[in-house]
Amino acid sequence: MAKDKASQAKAAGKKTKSIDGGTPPSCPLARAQELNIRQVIDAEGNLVGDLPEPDLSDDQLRAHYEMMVLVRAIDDRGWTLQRSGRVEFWIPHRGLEAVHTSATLAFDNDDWIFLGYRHPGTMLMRGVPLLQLFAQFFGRADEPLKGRRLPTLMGDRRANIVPMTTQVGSYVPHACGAAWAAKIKGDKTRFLTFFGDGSTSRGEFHSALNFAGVHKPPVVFICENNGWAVTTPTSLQTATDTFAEKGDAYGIRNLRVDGNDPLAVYAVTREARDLAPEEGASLIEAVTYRMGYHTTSDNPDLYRTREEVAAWEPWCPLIRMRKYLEKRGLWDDASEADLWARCKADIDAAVKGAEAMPFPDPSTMFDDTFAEPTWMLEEQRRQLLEELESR
Amino acid sequence: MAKDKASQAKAAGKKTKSIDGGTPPSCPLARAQELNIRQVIDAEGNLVGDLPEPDLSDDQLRAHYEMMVLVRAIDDRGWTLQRSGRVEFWIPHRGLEAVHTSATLAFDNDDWIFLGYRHPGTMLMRGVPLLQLFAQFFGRADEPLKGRRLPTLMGDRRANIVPMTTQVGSYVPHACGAAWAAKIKGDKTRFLTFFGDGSTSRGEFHSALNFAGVHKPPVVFICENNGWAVTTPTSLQTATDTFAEKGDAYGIRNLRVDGNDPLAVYAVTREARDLAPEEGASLIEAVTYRMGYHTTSDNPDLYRTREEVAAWEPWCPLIRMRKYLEKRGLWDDASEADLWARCKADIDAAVKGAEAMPFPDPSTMFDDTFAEPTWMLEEQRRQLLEELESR
Amino acid sequence: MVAIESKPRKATVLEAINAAMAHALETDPDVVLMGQDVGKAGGIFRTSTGLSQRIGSKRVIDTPLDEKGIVAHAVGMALYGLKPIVEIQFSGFIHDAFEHIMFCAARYRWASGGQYSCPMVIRAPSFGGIKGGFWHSQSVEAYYVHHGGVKILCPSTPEDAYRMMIAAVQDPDPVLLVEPVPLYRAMSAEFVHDGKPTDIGRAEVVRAGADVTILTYGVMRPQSISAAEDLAEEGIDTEVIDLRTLIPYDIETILASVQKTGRVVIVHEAPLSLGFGAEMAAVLQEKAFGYLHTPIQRVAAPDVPYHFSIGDECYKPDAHRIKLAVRRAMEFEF
Amino acid sequence: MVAIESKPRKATVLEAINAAMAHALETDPDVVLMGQDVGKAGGIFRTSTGLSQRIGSKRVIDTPLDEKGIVAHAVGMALYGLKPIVEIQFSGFIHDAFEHIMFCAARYRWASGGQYSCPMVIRAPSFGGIKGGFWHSQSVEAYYVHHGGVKILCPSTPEDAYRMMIAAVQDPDPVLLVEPVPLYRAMSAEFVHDGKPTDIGRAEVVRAGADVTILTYGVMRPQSISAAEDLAEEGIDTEVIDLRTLIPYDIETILASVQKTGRVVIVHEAPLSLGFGAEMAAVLQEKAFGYLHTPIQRVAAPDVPYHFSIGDECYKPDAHRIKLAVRRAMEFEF
Ligand SMILES: Cc1ncc(C[n+]2csc(CCOP(=O)(O)OP(=O)(O)O)c2C)c(N)n1
Ligand SMILES: Cc1ncc(C[n+]2csc(CCOP(=O)(O)OP(=O)(O)O)c2C)c(N)n1
Ligand SMILES: [Mg+2]
Ligand SMILES: [Mg+2]
Repeated sequence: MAKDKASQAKAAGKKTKSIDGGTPPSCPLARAQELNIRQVIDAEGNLVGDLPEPDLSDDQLRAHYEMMVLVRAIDDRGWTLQRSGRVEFWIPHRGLEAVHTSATLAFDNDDWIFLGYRHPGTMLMRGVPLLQLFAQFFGRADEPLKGRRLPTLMGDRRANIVPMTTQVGSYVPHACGAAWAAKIKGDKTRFLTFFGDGSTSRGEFHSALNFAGVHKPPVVFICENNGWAVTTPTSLQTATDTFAEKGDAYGIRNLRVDGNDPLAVYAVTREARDLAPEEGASLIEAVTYRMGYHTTSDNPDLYRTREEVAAWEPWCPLIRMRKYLEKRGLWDDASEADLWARCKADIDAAVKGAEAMPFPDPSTMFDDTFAEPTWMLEEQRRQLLEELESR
Repeated sequence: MAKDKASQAKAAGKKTKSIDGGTPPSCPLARAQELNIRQVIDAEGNLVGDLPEPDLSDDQLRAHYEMMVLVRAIDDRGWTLQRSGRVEFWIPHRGLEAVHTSATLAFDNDDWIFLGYRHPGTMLMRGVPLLQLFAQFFGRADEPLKGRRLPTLMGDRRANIVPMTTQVGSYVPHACGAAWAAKIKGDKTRFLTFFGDGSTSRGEFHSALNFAGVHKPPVVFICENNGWAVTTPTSLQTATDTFAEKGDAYGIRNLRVDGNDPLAVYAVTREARDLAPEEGASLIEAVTYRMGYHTTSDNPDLYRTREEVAAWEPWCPLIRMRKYLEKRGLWDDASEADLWARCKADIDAAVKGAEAMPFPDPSTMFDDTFAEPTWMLEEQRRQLLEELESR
Repeated sequence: MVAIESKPRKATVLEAINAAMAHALETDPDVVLMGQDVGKAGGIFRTSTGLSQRIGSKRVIDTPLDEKGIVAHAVGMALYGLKPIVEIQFSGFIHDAFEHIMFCAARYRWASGGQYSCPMVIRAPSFGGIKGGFWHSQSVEAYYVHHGGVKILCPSTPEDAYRMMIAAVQDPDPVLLVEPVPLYRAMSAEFVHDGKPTDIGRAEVVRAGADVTILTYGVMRPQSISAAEDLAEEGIDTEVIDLRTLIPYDIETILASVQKTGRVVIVHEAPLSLGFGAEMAAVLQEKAFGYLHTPIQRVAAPDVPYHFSIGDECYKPDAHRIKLAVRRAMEFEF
Repeated sequence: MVAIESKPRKATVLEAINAAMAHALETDPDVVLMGQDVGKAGGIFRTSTGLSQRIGSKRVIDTPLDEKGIVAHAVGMALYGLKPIVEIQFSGFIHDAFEHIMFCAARYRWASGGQYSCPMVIRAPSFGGIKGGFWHSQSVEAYYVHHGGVKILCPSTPEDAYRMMIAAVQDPDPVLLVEPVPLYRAMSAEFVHDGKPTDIGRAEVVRAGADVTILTYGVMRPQSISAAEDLAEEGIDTEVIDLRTLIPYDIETILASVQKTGRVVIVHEAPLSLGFGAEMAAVLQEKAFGYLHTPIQRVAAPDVPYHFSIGDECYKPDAHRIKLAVRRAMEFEF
């Protein structure tokens, strides 16, 4: 069982190091085979001959690329809206488009998803309208979470997407427990949850994988290894070369995939979903990178080099997918220009519509505490509303 | 990384199954080599040719066996004292004598130990007098924990043994943090902590091993896999074949050892201790068995077969060590009879002495809350003592 | 044992809990019982004896030794539509699950805009009296009041234990069921095992009295009653109210009594500072200010851990200390 | 920045915390600072800016993302002889460490018969006002009162922040330092950065008054002061007391004021039920019963989560609601 130092050293290249970590920045996706990272296409959109091309129709492929571009456009807009003071806060998802959209595509719409906080892509894949997303970003009353939650902390039961409760990783055992419940009830529902490299350090990750190993619920754990947890590099998060191998400690099937390869993410997630009823859980480490700031309160120059970010640029999931489509004759500059124009127009409309919506009424703070509020809450509600009235 | 079913099946024999688990009871120590369990001697006390004999003098070997017998005699006495209502509660340690005494022997006396609750052996190895142990069992005032703690939840700073705070596993990261502190201070102190198979399920195990992998503190984690956590078999505790392999998920050196082989436990623990300053932590899975009840409140017939217990009898660490000594001409029936007689006499004296000691004064409940009690506590103390007075 | 009965029969608190869980498991396929050792062996207190044999290990689940994981998985089960009953082996080990009870289970409904909820029962075997020492003798209920989101039920009779368990399982939100370990086998009482829930939020006037009101719950109920009986001989007519549920508490019954007697003694085993008695005192000194003849007295354990060898005798409040507090409430002069 | 100075200079609360930690780290080699992102980047609020550069990553430690693990390892460090300062990124994420703070750190001294202790500082950036939503705007201090074992310090001025941090690091037992996030940069004040600790357990009479006493702490101090100033114009002379430390609280200063004014308003941002105001009300109605002209009023947030889009405006108590409570305390009739 003892691991030989050599193999430890070998794959260490995958680790992000803090600013003075010394190693010259390189993108691990360039050494995918050596690092055991599954791929369909390379940086140029050529087939690498590892995983087979998934059978998606030309229309599906085009639609998927269009979705990723829309998701990227939302991130650009969210950023400028926050910088111009119109949105309170923004959590970027730039660079993570492939993981979110492709993994969601691999699941059926009545499967459940437990979300993190960078997931407009996942919401859109489940048909949530743009206007609803922006209403949430603007904290307006008329969206499923009633304006109660931070921008981008989303969920919608109609889309079978459970919103997180803000603590990173805490929802991983919730997803596992829900999957276990479906198994107990004899339902066919399957479950997907996303969490980050940092989240694996929490006890919840341990609890979820340990219970999953013993009880084999139909859940797919996707660890988005995007290199950083705020300012903390993966090298300070854990001593293992990969996050996938942690699954071995629980008897959980696990593998690494190129998180910036939309086709590979789709392929391995679909396979994990198909195996779930029989084999139980899978742990998929999606090797990707947080191209943007952690949040609008962050300053990456304090902890990571621009060279490191630059090394990832050519591996942008949008660029790679576009090249792949172009090589298959499914895309050209005209369609690209037209797509961006449509995204801008749709987002403009959503922003305009959402900003015109009203904020929640103070009385609604007291709703949804219990199915039926207690007399204590009703008394507090009456008094607070009176006091606010009198201002 | 994905683990092939075959290998999973292979070692499954090591798993305890619940009463209707089906597998015919067998002692995994009989298949030590196959199950990757390191040994020095077999059931007959013959060298198996795996680990070399540790270089312990004849006197040391004899003394070590005598200690294990004393520890066993204490367990026998604790049990009868509880059954006859003289001790409130008892937590048996029968069958675990080798793990506790041999691992402690492998460390120096100024190294720190973080204890579980089956460890009279560890206390005795550090020179704690029998009278003090029994004073603790009887909840008397004049012992280091001042009669505040359950019988067998022990510790003594003079022996560098930290008492646990009762939650299983919670102290594992405390041991790891203390070792990290010694490293930060540049001290040479090394650290040892014992915990059970069940304890590995808690988040604390995850936290400690994860931090240890990153920061390499000089600590040795000994997981006493004794087959059961109260009524829960290891097969319901985790899906892995072994507890040692969990170390791989944190980049921690790990191995399995025959926990009923005093020489093997000593050898691998000594090695782990020697490597600690350089390599950091080791995780040692001591494969052993809880021969007794979980506690005096337990009833094993509800969940495990007597055949399973019987299968372990020939692997009793005392029997094996005695046979080994006899083969080396270091022991005979006369010495055996004499030893048990001495143990009985010493324990009789300790019981007599301890039972004669006074119980704590109510006022002492308020001591050691803060270094200086707050006015609130002093007020509460005054009032409570007055009220008790007036009864 | 059958699920529904029509004739009364005797049961201890422990048997009542077992019967109520059996009823819930047999009548609702969405109910699961999970925790450490709750299966084959029936739990370390034997409260679930026979259930795994009758219901099967799919719904009566022996979990890994991980309180956080147990509660967190139950949260997920509840989100999906099951109604988990979670046994924490001793309330002193519940703290690892604090975040998942108070900031997950108790908040999913609100945080999801009312889209999701977590109906679940968390069983916390509580209180001292079995020579358990600090971690095996804890009173933890007060931690689950601040910030809200959890209902707290404290049965101390067999029938209450039965009907509160039924009510807790049927409740649409998370419920903390504070089980009185020292009373598990202390008494046996007759009631009809008819599967009917109690009405959450009602206190019980256990003993009517005109002079002073004792507010108590859980394991202190018997102590309070015996104190009241002794006090009667001194001519002090004590009303004893068992709060039964802390969240929500029964303000009408409490206020009616306090307005009648004008004297209040709050009794709980939990430590004094920010024990539930603090909230009671704060609320009553405001809502009944004009009625109070004397300061509200609190009888509680001190703010120190529960002592193994002398805690049952000296730490845990008893009838004697309750009587002293009642006399203070009667005699107070300023 | 040097550790000890003789001339006063201005600092914000944030700069004061940074200076105090710098002083502790530079003057005591046993002090370590650990938490998520506290190193190179200086913490997400930048309270530790420059410290890892000056002290080195051995004693200013970026930990894995694991609150329980961070506190639990700090407990071990403290047992061995270090004095860890632990930063929890937001108080809303402290709950995972609840067991290790209250039932390990706070109990090792007692549980080991006084042989071991856990001197450590747990920094809990608290309160709302930065549009953070529920988990980034929490008041958690009340959870650390019941069962005891932790001292609780709540600075709300730069000098208090500095001297309380120094005092917390020097204290032989675990200290919860409740940092007022909305005040980090809100004001700047002059004091001598001389490394001198505050005296734990002393309240401050921020504004003397004869008619009514406001008891408050943390982020509600400025709100209480402005309320008092407005009330002065109505002819209500309000005394404002900043409790500063909750455990132990300064009973002499509080009682002296209450006996003088006979009217009390307790103000905190934490939710009402079993917030610290409950303990204050319970203690004062007993110790000052004969002095109280009117019921003790509590101003607090309601027992619901902190709302993202309207919480700062409608959930968080403000001067207006404090004034209403003071008027109730003045006008109450029965
Ligand atoms: C329990 C908890 N601790 C701290 C935080 C503050 N926080 C928000 S995101 C984050 C980093 C998460 O890193 P990772 O899991 O890798 O996800 P990523 O942000 O990289 O997508 C932290 C520390 C939190 N939300 N919850
Ligand atoms: C956190 C916590 N949960 C539950 C318990 C009750 N308990 C005491 S010992 C034990 C079993 C521990 O099993 P294991 O770790 O294998 O150690 P063993 O008893 O086999 O030596 C349990 C569940 C506890 N003490 N602490
Ligand atoms: Mg990350
Ligand atoms: Mg065990």
